[in-house]
Amino acid sequence: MSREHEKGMSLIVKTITRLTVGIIFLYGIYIVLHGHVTPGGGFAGGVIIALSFIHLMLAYGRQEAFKRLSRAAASVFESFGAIMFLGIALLGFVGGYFFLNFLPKGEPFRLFSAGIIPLCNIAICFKVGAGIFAIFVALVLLKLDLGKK
Amino acid sequence: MMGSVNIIPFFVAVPLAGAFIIPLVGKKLKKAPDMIGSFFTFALVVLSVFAVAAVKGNGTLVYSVGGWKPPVGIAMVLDGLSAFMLVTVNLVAFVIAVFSVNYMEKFTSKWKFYTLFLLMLAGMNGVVITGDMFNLFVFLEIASVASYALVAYGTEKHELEAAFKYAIMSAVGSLFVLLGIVFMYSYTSTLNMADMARVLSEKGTGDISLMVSVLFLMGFGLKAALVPFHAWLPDAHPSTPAPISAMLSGVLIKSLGVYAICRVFFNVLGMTPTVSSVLMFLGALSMVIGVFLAIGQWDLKRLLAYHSISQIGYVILGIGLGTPLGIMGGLFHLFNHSIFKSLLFLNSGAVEYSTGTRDLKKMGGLSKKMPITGATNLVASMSIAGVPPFNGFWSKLIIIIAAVQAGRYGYAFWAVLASVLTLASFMKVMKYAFYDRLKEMWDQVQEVPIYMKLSMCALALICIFGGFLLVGRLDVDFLGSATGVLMEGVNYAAMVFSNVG
Amino acid sequence: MVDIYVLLVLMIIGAVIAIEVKDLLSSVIAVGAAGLALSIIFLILKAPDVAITQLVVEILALIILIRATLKKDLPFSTTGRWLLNTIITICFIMIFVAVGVKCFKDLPEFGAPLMRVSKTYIQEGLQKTGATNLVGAVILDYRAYDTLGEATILFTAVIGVLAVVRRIGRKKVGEEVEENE
Amino acid sequence: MVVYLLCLVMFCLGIYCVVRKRNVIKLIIGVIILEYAVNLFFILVAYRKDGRAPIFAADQTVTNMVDPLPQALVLTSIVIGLAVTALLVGIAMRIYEKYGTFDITKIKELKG
Repeated sequence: MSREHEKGMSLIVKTITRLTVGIIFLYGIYIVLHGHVTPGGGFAGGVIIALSFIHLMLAYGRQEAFKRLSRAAASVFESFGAIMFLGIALLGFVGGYFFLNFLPKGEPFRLFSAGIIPLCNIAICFKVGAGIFAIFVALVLLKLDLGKK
Repeated sequence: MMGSVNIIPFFVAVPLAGAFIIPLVGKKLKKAPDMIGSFFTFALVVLSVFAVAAVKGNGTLVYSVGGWKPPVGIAMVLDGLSAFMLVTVNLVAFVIAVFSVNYMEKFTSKWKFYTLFLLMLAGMNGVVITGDMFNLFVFLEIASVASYALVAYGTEKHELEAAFKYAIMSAVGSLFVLLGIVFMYSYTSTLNMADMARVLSEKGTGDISLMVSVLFLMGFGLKAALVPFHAWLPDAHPSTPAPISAMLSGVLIKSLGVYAICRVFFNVLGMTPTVSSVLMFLGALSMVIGVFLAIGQWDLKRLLAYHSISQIGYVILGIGLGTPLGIMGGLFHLFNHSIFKSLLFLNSGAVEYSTGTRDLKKMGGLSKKMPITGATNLVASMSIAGVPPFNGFWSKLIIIIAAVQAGRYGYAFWAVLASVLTLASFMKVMKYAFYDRLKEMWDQVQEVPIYMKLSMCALALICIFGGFLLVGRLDVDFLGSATGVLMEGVNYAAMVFSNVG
Repeated sequence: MVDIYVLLVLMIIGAVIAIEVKDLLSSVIAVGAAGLALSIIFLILKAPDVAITQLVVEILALIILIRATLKKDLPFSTTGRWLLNTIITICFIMIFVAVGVKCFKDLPEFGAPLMRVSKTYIQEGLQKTGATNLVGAVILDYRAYDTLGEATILFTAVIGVLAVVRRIGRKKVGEEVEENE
Repeated sequence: MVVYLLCLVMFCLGIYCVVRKRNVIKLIIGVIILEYAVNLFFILVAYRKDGRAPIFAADQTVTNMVDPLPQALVLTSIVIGLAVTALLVGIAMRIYEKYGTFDITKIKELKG
């Protein structure tokens, strides 16, 4: 990337980013937590959360974004989300089946309902958010050295 | 009964758990990926042997994931054919994981290799064990995506190019499969394969079967590298690290291509004479074209890759015959090919590990310096060429006898011809690589490390004693039950639904 | 229903532009336009979940693709047997379309799916899973195993991308290579 | 019926692009177009005339919902598409780094 991206973009972009990035992040969390009641879910929410970090990175340069979510942390979050999802699946054996929805279903339309579905959404959100962030970092910050052809 | 059903999800869960754990621990502890890779694949081999025993004891086993009975939920089906494929896939994977312990020292970031390896294995096991059409597609994609990355693992020019070509063609193949699934879903309004077969036999197949057959044949044919769709294989297979070449040629094209073709065409759509003759024709074409292209090659791994196309042709020819003997020959050849082709690729990897070249013209007399590699390569070459008493001979013999019995003398002739040409081509390999005069530049060459030797010896032993699979109880429980599943045809539906547990 | 046709035609135009235009950046943006049209079609076809996901994925894919094409040379070439190969391709496509049209007759009418299995989800989904969003109920309860596969594919892609962008692929045995990951 | 046909046209455009174009990025775009076509076809198949989105609202019972199953499957398939696209772009960028071009005719070193 050019030097411009090391330092970030202009003041206008930075100011607007400061205002919006939190809202985008919160919106992502909302989408994840209400995945079983309204449209959306772990995947869409996870991507939105990742996009909020990407937004920050584009506006402020990469150092600012890595301060909040380092690459090592992203990698750990990703594996953690994946293991959590697989763990929920294996916990189903408590009731006798792989992937059994073993928690009480609760009352419809409430946030705490639908058994394992919100938990799965959160696990997927961790996995997807961290994964997308990692892909983006790897691809966008890939320095191309065209010298040795 | 209940206990043996519960092993089914672990075929997917075990490799996935391994793959998810490795990134967490693998960066700090350098030995951990080796240990996890070998240990988890060994656990899978043990599980597969249990699976064969379970199928023998209980017949078809059906597992409803999440407690939802099919067709509402996803069903996993373990029958004779699945158990057969699981043993093949996991056995080869275990041997290759052991081989990689030493071999992958030549590459950076070993933990990424093992993660992708286990993910690919999870994908293959998932394809083999599932009873649901869309689930098959999902696991097909896991295995494919992992294999794209593994082909590009060396990150050199040619590897990236081969990976890109493979990835594009394979992605298009997957989308053909997905389009076929959409047509099937719209027509039958279900995704469970057994339920689909039931609906199709009640409702009749109509014009839709033509479209769906074409789409599935193109999609799975691309994955299996049948001849009109084979262009990616000779680039992709040689470009990978040797253990992955062995994995791709040995089991990936079989579990994603051949197994899926068998399952869909025999058990879901129902075998018709047209499909049967198309399969036989494509098989014979692959067999002959593959071997002709192989003869002129001087790159050891590229030569082996072309032979993979040719040997897949034998498998498809045998299965396409549709007679019990033909199917059994085809499946037995599938098993044998995964063993000896993996061994050949591991040998080529061993040669590359010690000498750093793949060019046959540069090698010579290596068996003096690398006796174990030379000896195991001799066994594998005799086996692929169909020299008695090695395992390849028996399976080719059965296929040829089946072709003659079915009155297909032409195909039998081509099979014999291809076998002779294979022998010629491997005579060349043996002469140039291992038995010619030792060149001076190779004076310092040493035999490969211990784990590589061990895994090559293990595969060579299976090659020598593979013929015993045709004897007595083993034949009935292992190959016989797999053949039985395909001969049942669309009765598969009844077999599955009577066993929902 | 007219709106679907309009958007579909828009998508096809976007695709044709994306395929034929010489400038790679324009072509990426045209495909992005087609993707956004697709997202609106999903919304009209009563699939809000899919529409949201398509929208966010589209944005992400577009960013990655633009990054790949930005400030790159834009060579364009046609190979020798251009005419012959194109004719073969077009013939194949014509046959494909003909077979497709023939078998469309066997499919249920547009707007009237059979819903043999899906009836169960609609009738019992709320009681059995407790989720009011039926799509959520299907992907995370009835077919959660598929979703495990989906998450795994993304995981595979991440590890795959990290493996592909390694600066140094090979090393000598025993050599220690510094890794920046 | 006509909708299905337009969707098939879209699919064929994708095939044409993948088979005939000689540029790495165009090939990726071809795969993306194919994905669009298949996903769209899946949702079209699920559409029910005058149907409602498959989400229950409080205190009302609705039965004429569109088919929720294909929507769930398309979600999965979109994610798979993203994963494949990301990996393809990764490989493509490395190819550009090694060869300095996206033109396949100049990249072709392997005979296949």
